[in-house]
Amino acid sequence: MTDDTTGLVLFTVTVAAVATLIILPPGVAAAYALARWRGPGRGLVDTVLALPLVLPPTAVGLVLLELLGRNGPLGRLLDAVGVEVVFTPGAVVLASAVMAFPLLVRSARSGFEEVDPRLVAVARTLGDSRARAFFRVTLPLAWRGVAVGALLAFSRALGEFGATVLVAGNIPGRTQTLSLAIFQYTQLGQDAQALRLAGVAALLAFVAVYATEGLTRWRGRRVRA
Amino acid sequence: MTDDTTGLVLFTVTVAAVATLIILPPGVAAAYALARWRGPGRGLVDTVLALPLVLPPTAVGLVLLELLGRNGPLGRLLDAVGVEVVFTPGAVVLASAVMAFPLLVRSARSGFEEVDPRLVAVARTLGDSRARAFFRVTLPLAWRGVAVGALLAFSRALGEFGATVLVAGNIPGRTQTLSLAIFQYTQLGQDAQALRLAGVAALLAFVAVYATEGLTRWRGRRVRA
Amino acid sequence: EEGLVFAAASTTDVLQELRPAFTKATGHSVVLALGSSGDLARQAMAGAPADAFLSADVARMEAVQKAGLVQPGTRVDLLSNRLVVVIPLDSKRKLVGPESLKGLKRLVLADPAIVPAGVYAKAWLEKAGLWKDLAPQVVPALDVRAALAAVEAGRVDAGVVYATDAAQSKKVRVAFEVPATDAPRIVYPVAALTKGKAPEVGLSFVRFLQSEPAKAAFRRHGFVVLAPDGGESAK
Amino acid sequence: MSLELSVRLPLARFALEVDVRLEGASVAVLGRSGSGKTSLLEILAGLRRGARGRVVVGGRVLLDSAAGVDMAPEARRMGYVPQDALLFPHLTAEQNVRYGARAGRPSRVEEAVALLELGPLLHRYPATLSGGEKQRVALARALATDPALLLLDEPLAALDVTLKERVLPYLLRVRDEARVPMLYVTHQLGEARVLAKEALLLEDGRVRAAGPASEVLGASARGLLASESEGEENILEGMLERPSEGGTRLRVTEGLSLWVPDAPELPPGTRAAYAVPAEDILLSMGPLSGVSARNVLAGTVVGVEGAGAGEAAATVDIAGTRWVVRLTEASVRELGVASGVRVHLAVKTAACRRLR
Amino acid sequence: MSLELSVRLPLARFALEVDVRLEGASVAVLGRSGSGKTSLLEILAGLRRGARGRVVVGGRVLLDSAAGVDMAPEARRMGYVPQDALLFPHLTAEQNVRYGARAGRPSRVEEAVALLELGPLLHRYPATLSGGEKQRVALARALATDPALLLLDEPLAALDVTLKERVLPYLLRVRDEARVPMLYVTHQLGEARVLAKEALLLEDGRVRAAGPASEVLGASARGLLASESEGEENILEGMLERPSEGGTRLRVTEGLSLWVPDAPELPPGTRAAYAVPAEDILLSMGPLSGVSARNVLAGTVVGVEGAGAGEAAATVDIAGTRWVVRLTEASVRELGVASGVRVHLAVKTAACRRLR
Ligand SMILES: Nc1ncnc2c1ncn2[C@@H]1O[C@H](COP(=O)(O)OP(=O)(O)OP(=O)(O)O)[C@@H](O)[C@H]1O
Ligand SMILES: Nc1ncnc2c1ncn2[C@@H]1O[C@H](COP(=O)(O)OP(=O)(O)OP(=O)(O)O)[C@@H](O)[C@H]1O
Ligand code: MOO
Ligand SMILES: [Mg+2]
Ligand SMILES: [Mg+2]
Repeated sequence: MTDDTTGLVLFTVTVAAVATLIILPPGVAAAYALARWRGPGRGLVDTVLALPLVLPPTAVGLVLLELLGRNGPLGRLLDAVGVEVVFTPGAVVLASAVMAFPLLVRSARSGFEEVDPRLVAVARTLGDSRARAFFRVTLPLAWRGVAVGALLAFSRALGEFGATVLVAGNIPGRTQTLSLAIFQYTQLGQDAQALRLAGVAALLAFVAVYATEGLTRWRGRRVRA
Repeated sequence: MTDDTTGLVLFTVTVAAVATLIILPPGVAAAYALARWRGPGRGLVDTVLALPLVLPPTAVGLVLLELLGRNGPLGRLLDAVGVEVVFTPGAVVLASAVMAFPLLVRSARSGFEEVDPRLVAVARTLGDSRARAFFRVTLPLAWRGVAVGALLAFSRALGEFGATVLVAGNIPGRTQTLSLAIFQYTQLGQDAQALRLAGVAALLAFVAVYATEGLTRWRGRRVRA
Repeated sequence: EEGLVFAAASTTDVLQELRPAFTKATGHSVVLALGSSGDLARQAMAGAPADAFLSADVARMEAVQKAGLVQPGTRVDLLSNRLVVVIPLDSKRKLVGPESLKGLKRLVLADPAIVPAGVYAKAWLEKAGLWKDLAPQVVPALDVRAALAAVEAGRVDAGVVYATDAAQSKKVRVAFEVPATDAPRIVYPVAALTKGKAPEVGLSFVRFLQSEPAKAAFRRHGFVVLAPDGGESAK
Repeated sequence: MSLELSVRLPLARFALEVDVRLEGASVAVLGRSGSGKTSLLEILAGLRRGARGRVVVGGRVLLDSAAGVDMAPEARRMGYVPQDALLFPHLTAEQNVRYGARAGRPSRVEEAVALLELGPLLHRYPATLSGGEKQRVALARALATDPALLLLDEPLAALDVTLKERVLPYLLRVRDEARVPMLYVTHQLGEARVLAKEALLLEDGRVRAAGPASEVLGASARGLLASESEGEENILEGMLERPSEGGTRLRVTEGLSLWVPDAPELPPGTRAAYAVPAEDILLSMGPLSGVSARNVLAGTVVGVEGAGAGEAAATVDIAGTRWVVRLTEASVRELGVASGVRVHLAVKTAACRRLR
Repeated sequence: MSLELSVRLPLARFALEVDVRLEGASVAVLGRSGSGKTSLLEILAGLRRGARGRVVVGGRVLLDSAAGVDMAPEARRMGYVPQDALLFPHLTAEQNVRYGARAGRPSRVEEAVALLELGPLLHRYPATLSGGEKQRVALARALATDPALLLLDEPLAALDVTLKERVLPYLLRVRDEARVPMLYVTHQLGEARVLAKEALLLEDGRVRAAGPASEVLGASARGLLASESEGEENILEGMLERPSEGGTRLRVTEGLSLWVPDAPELPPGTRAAYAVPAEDILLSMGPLSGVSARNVLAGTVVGVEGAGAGEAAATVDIAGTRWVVRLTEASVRELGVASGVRVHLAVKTAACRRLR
């Protein structure tokens, strides 16, 4: 285990941020689709999206490992193009992303459901295409839900342990995140060290919460008196 | 490990439901307070609430174990009144509740933030005390956020593994949840069994998602054209 | 060159201590991936580019070997461990032998269904004819460390853990050791693997672990070092 | 019922500063868009937390920031009808109406529902109600609470004329029979005249004029509010008579009766009030005959004053009642209208509008 | 610009079924609360998905469900001003106004901002705007898009009279100078008369009357809409003159000029239109003198008809123009008003209201 806390923090934050950014577009799209689409099969999609939340993280990790493993369907594909995922930082991002995805979607979706469709309709009469109206009206108004979703996703990505440890291993300096390091210290009975890192994690959480807070408050103030 | 899947499912669902119900009142209260209160120290409370999300679940489990330990502040109290928590079903509920709490609060809070304060003001002029207006106007209008929060919390409680296994152990027939059983099968390499239980978990998720879905849609239809 | 070593979590401390020595001795370096042996074995079989594997039980190593991942002739039973019964530091209880466990309300083991330490402990108790009586008291924990933590917190009356774990904790004391003869042989096999990026580093690491300085370190951490023939070398 | 307002509330472009004392039985609140009318109502309802000062309604101190008094909105019993209705979206129209209804007072609800034609809407949710439908539900919701004071923010703005003509008299009945006082924001001088005994005219957050409606809604309101087509009116109260030759007459005093538009539905003896716009009256120096105006009234000019823009107003005494007649300055000059001169006023029945 | 509407849309209590063909330059849409006015506008704007039928505006087919045509709202170029403003809450007033502004047409925005007095509000967010302020921003936002058709849903309902009097002529200019046609929902017959060339009267989702405004807004609208105090008006267009003796005259034809309220700000030669309410005219069988009405016009009765409720309307020809005069049936009888009879009409200057 490295004691390079700065490196650990940087890596963890980067990985969590990348995971969050990666799932943002598909997550927001899925949330929007689920909020607006009233067709059949919605419940199914919804459930599949909820699975990473309901299954034990290690099970999710195993499924990912199976998929990406040497003999897994995705693994073979990736092998063919020479891309390695398992046990690379990429795997950390992937595991965090999968675990965080449902949180983003659920929350963003309730944000979209709160948007008055008549405002979007007005935007259309003012010349916006469906897509433009989405970016100029729907998204800004669903902002709070999306931001909360992103924060939840980011936090989860920061803290993800069970799935990550399986797909990415716990390799100091390569795939070890703050969460894995804390786990390792607790395994070793080095509670002081674990606590120190937990403090660092709390600090990260604080910054994340504050940043989102600031953003939503800033927009919130504009919307309400 | 018991193979009594029905018992396992019943236990898991009961535990998750109880955990969700227990955190509902304080979670909704905290969410409301955070949504309305603009004082200092809010960020701090917010961060503390976010911690179970950001820390690795096993670390949370260890902290709970410390707190509930014979020398821990809570442990002493519980000991004094003769209540045992650790390694009982109560511990499963506790661990799930702690892990699920931040999800409930975040989501419910964004629901409360969407409620037009002018509607609440009107309810006041119509004779409602602050509390009555909360239950008759604010809560029903924040419904979507609260429901989504409860669903996320329930899902997380269904799937919680890391913290539970530390505070509650993995005692078949006593504290073993679906999640712990799946973990056990995967550790034993009995992937078929693990997959079977994962299927059951998916079914549970489906039911939970559908129930919430139904509820929010039912209210949603009434609110929007 | 840099190799990747998969090692059971219980060897974390000592391996970290040995890492710089290995580099000094061979010019190679290794990265350690530590975790439960079961996970590590599974990961190796899924294609993780590990160059060496130090497992906490034989079965996992067997599985990896069966998958054809072990460099032929490199597998060695390297270490052994001993089980001890620990109780909270402030516990007034006097435990002297397996029989005395019957008086306990709760006994924590690493999950005997899945964790090697628990499997060994259960085997010991079965051999002693106590398992049937004790089973209701037994609390299965996630792993050895979780079992230790439960004892530390005073939430159970006693626990069965590795001697190496007990040595790390300042909040528990050893009530008695399980005699090596009463328990199944606890074996940590090690082998160099084939599908890594630096198989020769793996090989040289496996060799290094059998060198005298390494052995000394293992002993210092409470391990029993096994002779190349599989017998127990002097403590 | 008395109304004592002495409040200050900072707004975006100016501070609302109101310091008035009114009888408060029915007050029209007027002022240009953005002048602070809604804000004033919300201060009374207890919804603007930033308000400082004193608010006393009918002896009850609702706000006295110097004494630390700030009564909770639910204790104030203000029946607030917001400008934008603000119906509860999660409740049906009926649940909205009954939201604050006091037990044992169901009749008020039923009456409001019938009069505001809410019957067919009761089971619907606000999302699919039309603009006027929402406003009516909001009005019923406030009326149902049996309020101590009604705060109406343009409650009729989205209503068609037919509805308005049913709702206005209903509000008058609420005011006079149920004795519920009201503050009534409107942009329609006509509505204000019908409903209000007093008026409060705001301009950029300050009181431009306050007092009896007849004074405030006169010339001073004109510049700020009135279109040129609207103006002063002569208000006449009396008892209806139904002479044998047909038609309907209003007997104002012994010496003064007027033909008014036929209203067979009103039994003789009904008391009624009519408004005759000052500019709809023709003044003649000599007696008139053969004209389509059925009312030709003889009187004496008691005053003439210029009203600017080439216009003038003559005050004429007829059998002890005072009439204002609007005419051009050119006419005053040409005809020689001056105090003491005998004149005849021609008033068409169509120009007499019944008020209640 | 032509307007072809043949649509059906199920609503809560009835289906909206409209089948009309109009010139479409400016159409007043009237009807009681809940009669379907807003729904009709939203069908035109493309916002009601359930609508079936055909909508053709100025030759462009916006909707033809039989042919599978349903133009996207953004392609329709409808300038929709919703009844409840529906401003974007996350944008400032200025950003709202400029939301759909076409590049290269900035002047329209500036003009709207100035005329609607939006300057001081531009940096504010809708949450703190007053009711009228919101409505003005919504109007400016629609105007700024340079629409092919304006859909105005009670755009002036929350405006004070002073503002109304600025906004109305502005809308007229938009209509006539910028040649933007408009559909205009209102409950005010007066507003409708000023703005509309055609009118559409809805009742429970069906067209009760449609066609030239003068016809639709006449007697048939009365029952449904008009208060008794509102009624027909005589609309007179002509050129302003400023005679040497002072005052302002409207020269309608060679043989007909009227004194109108003095308007020194209008240069002689300005074309203007005035409305004179039919009930503000006094009809006299003999010549009139010494009366305060400066306009005494001689003419011939060309028709008399009962208007119900004891009232009648006489049509009088004066120098080729037709005047409607309202009087009671009693007067008709007593005076012997009948076709061919010579009469004099007394019209007070104050009764002449300038329209634009
Ligand atoms: N919450 C607020 N904070 C700050 N300024 C406000 C707030 N609400 C309204 N204002 C401003 O205060 C002024 C008065 O607003 P108010 O709503 O009382 O006007 P109003 O007289 O009701 O106008 P209207 O007839 O258009 O409804 C306006 O300029 C408005 O922009
Ligand atoms: N989305 C909807 N679904 C079903 N019915 C609706 C919907 N919106 C409005 N309605 C109903 O259709 C009828 C017409 O509504 P619309 O809003 O068009 O009326 P309106 O003529 O604009 O009335 P107002 O003058 O009160 O605004 C009303 O009875 C209304 O309750
Ligand atoms: O329970 Mo976890 O949730 O091990 O990441
Ligand atoms: Mg207002
Ligand atoms: Mg409408």
